[in-house]
Amino acid sequence: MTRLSGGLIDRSRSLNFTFDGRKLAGHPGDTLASALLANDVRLMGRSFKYHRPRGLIAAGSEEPNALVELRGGARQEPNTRATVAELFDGLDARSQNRIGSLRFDLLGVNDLLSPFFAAGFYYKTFMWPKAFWEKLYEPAIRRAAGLGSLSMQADPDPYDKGFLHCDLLVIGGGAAGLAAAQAAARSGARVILADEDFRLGGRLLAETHLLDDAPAAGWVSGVEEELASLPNLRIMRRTTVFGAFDHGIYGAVERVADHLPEPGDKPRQTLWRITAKRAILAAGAVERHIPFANNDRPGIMLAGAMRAFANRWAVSPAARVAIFTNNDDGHRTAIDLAAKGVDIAGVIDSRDNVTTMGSYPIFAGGVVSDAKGRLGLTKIEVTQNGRSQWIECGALGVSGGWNPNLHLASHHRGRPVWDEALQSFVPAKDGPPGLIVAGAANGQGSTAAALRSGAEAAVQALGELGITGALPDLPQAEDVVSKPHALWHVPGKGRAWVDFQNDVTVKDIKLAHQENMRPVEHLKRWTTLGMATDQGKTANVTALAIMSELTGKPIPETGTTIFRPPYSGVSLSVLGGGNTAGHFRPRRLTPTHHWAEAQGAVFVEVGPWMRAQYFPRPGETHWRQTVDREVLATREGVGICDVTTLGKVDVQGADAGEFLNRLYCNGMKTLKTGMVRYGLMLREDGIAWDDGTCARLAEDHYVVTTTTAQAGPVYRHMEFARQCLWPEMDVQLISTTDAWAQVSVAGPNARRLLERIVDEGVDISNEAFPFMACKGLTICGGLRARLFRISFSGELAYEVAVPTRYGNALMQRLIEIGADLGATPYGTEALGALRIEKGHAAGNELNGQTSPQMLGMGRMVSTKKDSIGAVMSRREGLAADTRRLVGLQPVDSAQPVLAGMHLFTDSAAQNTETDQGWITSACYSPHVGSAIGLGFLARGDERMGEVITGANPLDQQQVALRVVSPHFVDPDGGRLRD
Amino acid sequence: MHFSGFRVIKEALTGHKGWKPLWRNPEPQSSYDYIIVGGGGHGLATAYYLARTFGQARIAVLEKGWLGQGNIGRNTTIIRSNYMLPGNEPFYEFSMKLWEGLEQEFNFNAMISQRGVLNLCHTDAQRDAFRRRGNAMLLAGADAELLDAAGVRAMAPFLNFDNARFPIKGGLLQRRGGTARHDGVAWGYARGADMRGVDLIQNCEVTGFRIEGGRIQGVETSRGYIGAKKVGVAVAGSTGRVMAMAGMRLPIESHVLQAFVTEGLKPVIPGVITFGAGHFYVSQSDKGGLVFGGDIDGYNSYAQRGNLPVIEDVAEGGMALMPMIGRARLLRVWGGIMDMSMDGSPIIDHTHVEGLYLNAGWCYGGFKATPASGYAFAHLLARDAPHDTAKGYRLDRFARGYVIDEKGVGAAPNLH
Amino acid sequence: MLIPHPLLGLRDAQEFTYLGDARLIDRPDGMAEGAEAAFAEYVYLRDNPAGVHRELWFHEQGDRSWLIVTRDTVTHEILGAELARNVALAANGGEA
Amino acid sequence: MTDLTPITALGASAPADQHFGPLRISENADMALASLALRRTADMPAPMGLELPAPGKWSQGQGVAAFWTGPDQWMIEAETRAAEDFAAELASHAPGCSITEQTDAWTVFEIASDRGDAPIRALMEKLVNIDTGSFGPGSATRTGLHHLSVFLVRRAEDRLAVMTMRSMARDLWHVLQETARRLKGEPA
Repeated sequence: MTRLSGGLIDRSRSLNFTFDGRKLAGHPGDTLASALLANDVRLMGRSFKYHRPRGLIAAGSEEPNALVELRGGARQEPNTRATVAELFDGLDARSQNRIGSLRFDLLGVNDLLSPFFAAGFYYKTFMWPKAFWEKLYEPAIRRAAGLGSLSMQADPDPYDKGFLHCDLLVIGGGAAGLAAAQAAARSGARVILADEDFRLGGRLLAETHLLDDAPAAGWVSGVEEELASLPNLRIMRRTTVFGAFDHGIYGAVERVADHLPEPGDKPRQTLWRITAKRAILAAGAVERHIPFANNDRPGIMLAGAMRAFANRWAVSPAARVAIFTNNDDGHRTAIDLAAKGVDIAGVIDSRDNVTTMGSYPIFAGGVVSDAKGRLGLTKIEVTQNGRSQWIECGALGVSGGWNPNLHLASHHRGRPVWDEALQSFVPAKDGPPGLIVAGAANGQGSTAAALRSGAEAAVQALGELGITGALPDLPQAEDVVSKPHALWHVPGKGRAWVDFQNDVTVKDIKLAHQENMRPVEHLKRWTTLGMATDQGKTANVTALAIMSELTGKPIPETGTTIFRPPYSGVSLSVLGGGNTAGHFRPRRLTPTHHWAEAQGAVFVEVGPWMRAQYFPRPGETHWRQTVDREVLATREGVGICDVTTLGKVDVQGADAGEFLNRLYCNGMKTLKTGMVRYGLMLREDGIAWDDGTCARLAEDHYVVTTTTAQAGPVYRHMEFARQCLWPEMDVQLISTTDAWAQVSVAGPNARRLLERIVDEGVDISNEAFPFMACKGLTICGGLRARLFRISFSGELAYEVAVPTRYGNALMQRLIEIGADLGATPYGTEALGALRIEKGHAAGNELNGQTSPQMLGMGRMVSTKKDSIGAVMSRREGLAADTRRLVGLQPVDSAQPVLAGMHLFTDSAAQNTETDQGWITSACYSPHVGSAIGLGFLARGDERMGEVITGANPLDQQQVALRVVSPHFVDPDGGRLRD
Repeated sequence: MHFSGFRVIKEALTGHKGWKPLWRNPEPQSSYDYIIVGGGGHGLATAYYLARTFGQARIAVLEKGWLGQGNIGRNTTIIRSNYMLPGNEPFYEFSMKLWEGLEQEFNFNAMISQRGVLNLCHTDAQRDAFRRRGNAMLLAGADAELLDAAGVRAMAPFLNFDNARFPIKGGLLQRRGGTARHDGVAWGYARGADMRGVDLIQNCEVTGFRIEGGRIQGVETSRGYIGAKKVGVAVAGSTGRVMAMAGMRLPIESHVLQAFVTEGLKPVIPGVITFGAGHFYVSQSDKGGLVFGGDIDGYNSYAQRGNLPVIEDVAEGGMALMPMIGRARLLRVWGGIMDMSMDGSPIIDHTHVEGLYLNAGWCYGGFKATPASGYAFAHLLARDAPHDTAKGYRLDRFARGYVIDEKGVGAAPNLH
Repeated sequence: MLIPHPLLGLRDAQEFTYLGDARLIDRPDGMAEGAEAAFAEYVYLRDNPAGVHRELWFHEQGDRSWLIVTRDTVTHEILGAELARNVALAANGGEA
Repeated sequence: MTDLTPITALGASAPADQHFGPLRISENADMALASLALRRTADMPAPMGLELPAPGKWSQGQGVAAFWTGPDQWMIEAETRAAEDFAAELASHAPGCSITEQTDAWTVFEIASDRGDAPIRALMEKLVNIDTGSFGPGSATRTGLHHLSVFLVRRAEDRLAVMTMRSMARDLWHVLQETARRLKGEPA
């Protein structure tokens, strides 16, 4: 088909593209769909179930048939509607969902078997033999199903997120939207005009209407020019507002670079979260078709789409076309195409007593009852007064009336209401608050009504915000309201499609009725109606009407249909907004990260942090060698570890002591200034939640630590206690986690090493600075620091804190000047082994299911004061729980001990009932000389010395374990106090 | 009517004239022995097992809308029995065994597909917890395998093994886990119950309980009063408002969970995969859509719709885990109301009102429990004693300190 | 959603962390008679209304205030927000 | 003076400083920070002559500035005094207040535009869900930014400071770089 005259395409330039490998050309301004039509391509896809050959039915994003794969390699993109793919030079498009070529799809055999594939058939068969479902039936179904294909490669393009705020968001840039934007922008309000198309104008671009006696395109560009000049208005083309969320928040996707071969410096798409005080939905209307036998032949399309292709893109799907309509609007297509020289075979109008509105033949009171042409329409059967005749034509435009495009208006689940006069659903009044629907989306479909309602909606919306707006002078425009005759389908024997993509026919709806799947949701789910990529935009209302015919109930009683976001498909890439791969979440780096990197440390993810896991030295071939060395160096010399990741909270105020007393289950008020105490925090349900230390720096000043994992939640909880539970207390909180670099210096040589860095006059002798002491001091020539004598390893140990920027240098200094003392950096692996050897509980034990009793800390929960969780920790069920933390050591030291093993008295009869506990943490202990573990064991505290079985059925392992004290190292704590 | 391939062929050749309604549309009778409030999955399964297994008669299911309109019709269709705690695992494994024979039993293809459920781990601590859990599963008679990173890669090479923020260290695989066609499950139970004489009454909303002398007499409904000897309530997200009519405050909050499906795609994902360092789980339906979900929105809601931050969060999780899905498009997002309990585990118990029973607190894991929940609730209703696998699901476990807190987050319903 | 912060105006709900029922500010006295029953109710039982709900939100990515927000759980409409500290002070008989 | 050599939050010896079209982003490593919280009985102080700003605001005094961080709580900024014990000095000027050192808790990036406010606004739109229209000079707030927690201070029409926790400075720097770079790639 050669191009028609006119149109909004730039004929001065050609764009080359390929479709299924064929080299074709179009023009700037074309979509892939219009360019294909211009190259005589009517067959563009295959349907989902029957693999029927299909062409376009629409010209917009609601298109259900012409879905294609675009681009290649990692940029391959399935299921793009040809109608919204903007043509660019080099575009590579392919048809999809076929085996073989598009013309000879092997799966077309499904169409021949269609009697067996009626609605819901698969619920009734494929059950025998049972094993065949996964092995045979399902794989075959899965291979045949699906539409396009993914490349299986990571998307290489960049994506952005962004946030916009405005007084008024206008969704849709057609007549209503432009009028609204103009009225609003002139008032000075902050306005965003978003339109999914690459060109503003909406339906005005598809029509030949005159505005003030001039082509509409002129008015559109005038308004566009004015809007572009206003700083308070932002025009967003290629932007689909896809969802209406709470409180005036709208999700939108801007396709920044989809019309380019590659995005280059730009993001391919941007996800915008738009917070709008008010919004106007001016999304127009979607035309509906009229099912008749074989109404899915390529070349049969919506009449309005046919008109849009002719007027905007200067192309007709065929040289000779016919129109089937139940309303006046269909005639416009005939008139416009005839004016462009297309041969009109006739207008078949279901209404009696209609006459031609031009020079084309009219078939009043007629219907199209069948169509021929498997790969492209060749003729239609027209039935009029009981007589049928075949008429040759290459395309048929069908107009069954228009459905307001109320998608977004129903995102808050407000039910649309039936408008008998318009024979369509219009938006409910209980739509998203702040959203006004205007124009054809609200059933005001004439150009004049759309312009007027758009402008009025803007003035109303602004008025609600206290902004005075005025109605602009609107151009004179046609004001014809086209009321369709209620013809919902053409009765007949053949299959008549209602939902094209999913192959739901009138017969399927009848079958659903027959099988009592009548509620609209049952109808949809039984037949898959409305589940296709257009979400039923082109099918649901028609299906409801047919069901209403079958039940004899009026349409609104039969049901309504609402939509869920998104309005049209949104790529997962853009929803992810580019926060992928390594940037999925931030990486918190410790103050000594830089130094550790230089040492060749291996890092590990610990919650949001990256921590040094171990520091391999040349010659060490296995991580265990490294870790064992680090553990022994700490036990024998001195080990140094960055422990900054522990949460640190500064607690000040006159009531700080009392406050902490209520937060921790043990007492904190009695702690002396200059001392530190271990603290256990319970949840209000009595379960151990977090532990750490409280250091009292002054009468009214504490610093408490939390575990790395719970730093955020504990801080939130402390604020809750401060603001909501005990607001009368004088307490101030602030996190200081990042302010201080904190390193642990542990081992028999720890004090000797620290003595080398503390400034003159600072006494850290055992007497002056005993176990659990803390103080502020200066080190390294006047650097302010804090020193805490606390130990996680069981060794003589300190933690020293300095302003974070000095942490890296401090670590370096300690290692350098401690060389003769055996100063060795250690990572999280050695840290873990050291604490398991000492029997300190950590995350694996404090997993949110552990009572203080289980940890052996039941007596720490003070009964003399009220503290969070104290009461509930004494509940019957917690008191009756006999599981206790124990140490476990293999009887045969060569045997493994694994966290996650379950504990049994012996290897017989192991099941849920006989289960006695599990191993929480395990490691190889260089100190013990075997693997060791910590675990919770029923009556564990009474079973020291007993040999039990550790079972790991996952690997068929059974290990004889001796129950021992959890303190493998220095059970009396002598080293700590030395 | 018996469904079979033969029947499908016969009907195809005779113009589908012989298909009968899947169930009747009965008028409510004046009284029943058993009334089940809630025509969702659990309610329908309860009625089915009451009639089929426990031989009870005169049963009605009252549904305020259409059968299967609750969470059975809006979930991500995953079935699995990969729990850790002794209070849970035997129950979910019982459910899994019921799933395995279900379609043949109720003569309806619910497309139960045991293509495997793979939970990924990203830290040593997670792997330790998986070992504990996997062993608990095996000890309860379920199946489990602990995979290392290479094992995961062999199964799912399309995951991000190159530059992930949280590298995959391994996974816990349950091969018998998988998916089922959610609506099919509801319809299978509904049809099975109807065939056994259960009255399935749609558009019948319970508006009150008639309680006299501490005993249930019946229910007030939008279609009039209906008497009953026993009433079982299985209304998921509506539990709070329904049980308030019996004067109960419960350890339950209603929250919205969003679920997602992409446009259809040729097969890419073999079974169910869950991310361990973000909120994302995914499978691919037989129709080709990627069906996925993440976290609940986190605030109390009865709105059956959620908000954008969670949509973005879930997409980020998906993109971080399997960046090859980026060019797929989200087709639809919807929301369901979850009855989030205070310990993340359900309640199947009697109440303080004699003859009034409660089945609730399924959080967002109710779908996989459908068969066992129905069975255990039917057992409780028929025998006035809890089923062996559901003994821990008592209402007084909270006050007494016997919570079943699989996640270990305590009395924070929005975190379970 | 947007939360009307009493000091900062409308702020996106994503800045907040949700806790739940505002009754959580009415913590029972742990030393009182019958504390265990009172705590069982406090910790576990909820009205869970379909309708107006007073609930606690923490402005985590903001000023670290706990707010009591009154919100309809069916429509998500927000009817008001107060600083929880002021509410708690008033309830405890102190100044607001 | 200590003989330990500090490093910047990005692990370098000198602060980062880079131009992106109209925007210059530079790390402010010399600013001292300390938080000031009112105690229950304290009167409103005016430390170092500084008037403490109202909620959502930032105010400047002689060599010091402050922004509101929460009810009865402010962050005090002191240019070029990062090496000193500024918190201690502030404490002496604010009796009855709780003062906490925060200098290294936060990393400050100063963003300056040489083309007025538009590039600053465009950058903010891509980063934070804060209405740029009501975030004029003198505004300050904490908010989220790509999973980071940040303070924003609008020092002038053409100047914005973004601060994040020091451990996440590299992520913030990366995001600022990427976004500023892409804005160059997009038509204004």
